[in-house]
Amino acid sequence: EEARRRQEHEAFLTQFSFSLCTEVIDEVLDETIKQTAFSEIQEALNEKAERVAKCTEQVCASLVEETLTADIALLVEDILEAELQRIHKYIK
Amino acid sequence: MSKDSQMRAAINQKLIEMGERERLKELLRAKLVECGWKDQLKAHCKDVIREKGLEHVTVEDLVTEVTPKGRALVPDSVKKELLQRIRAFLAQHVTL
Amino acid sequence: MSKDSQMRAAINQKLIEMGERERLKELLRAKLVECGWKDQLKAHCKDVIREKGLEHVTVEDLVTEVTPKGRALVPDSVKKELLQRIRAFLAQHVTL
Repeated sequence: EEARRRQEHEAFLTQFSFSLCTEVIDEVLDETIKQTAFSEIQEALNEKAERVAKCTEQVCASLVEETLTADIALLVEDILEAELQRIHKYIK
Repeated sequence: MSKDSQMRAAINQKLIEMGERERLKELLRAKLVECGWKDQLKAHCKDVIREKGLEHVTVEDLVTEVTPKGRALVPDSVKKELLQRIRAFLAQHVTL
Repeated sequence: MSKDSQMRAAINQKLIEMGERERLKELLRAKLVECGWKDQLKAHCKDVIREKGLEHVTVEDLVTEVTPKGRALVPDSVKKELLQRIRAFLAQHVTL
């Protein structure tokens, strides 16, 4: 009887150990996968926001540069033209 | 309540009271980092986000997508170690 | 193409498609007149012509000479306003 009880007890512990092990693994994996998925999406969102901010600044800078280049060239041409006219008038 | 379920409840209670359940979880978390599982999971998450496009993925989608691989990637050695530790605890604290 | 250049291309594409790029340039030009940039630059051009002598100055020379000052004279507030406006436009019209 004692041997039988001992055997039953051992069998119970074996079965209990397996189920507890599976339970703990499931719990930890579920938690960790959820946390990792959340933080990876968050990280990707942050990276994207940073990229949008940086690229917007670069686009803005290139727009300013483009406008300045065109406008400075125009301004210079106008001024030189006006100065030449002035000189011609003066010579005449 | 059967004798087995009574026993189960009592052991579970003991595991919680003695903080062993939390320690087991901590041990597993540490092992998952140590064996590279967490890095693999992160890399897999990044792949899925890249493939689907960030704007098309919710946290729930990502969890559903990476869980099968996440489970499959846990090394048997880690599972075995956890089982060993559980068995040792039970052998020490659960008497006939 | 890097992620950054893809993003810049996407932003520019949207700005051009919706005519916002031209509107932004117009806004910048108006602001430059309003803040006295144009007058200051004109004066600077005249100074350079006076210093070098009209007969020694070409359009290219003068452009090269005055461009650094032209850039430096753009007030930060004008650049900031432009940037704000682009941000607002993107927030309202574009899912990047």
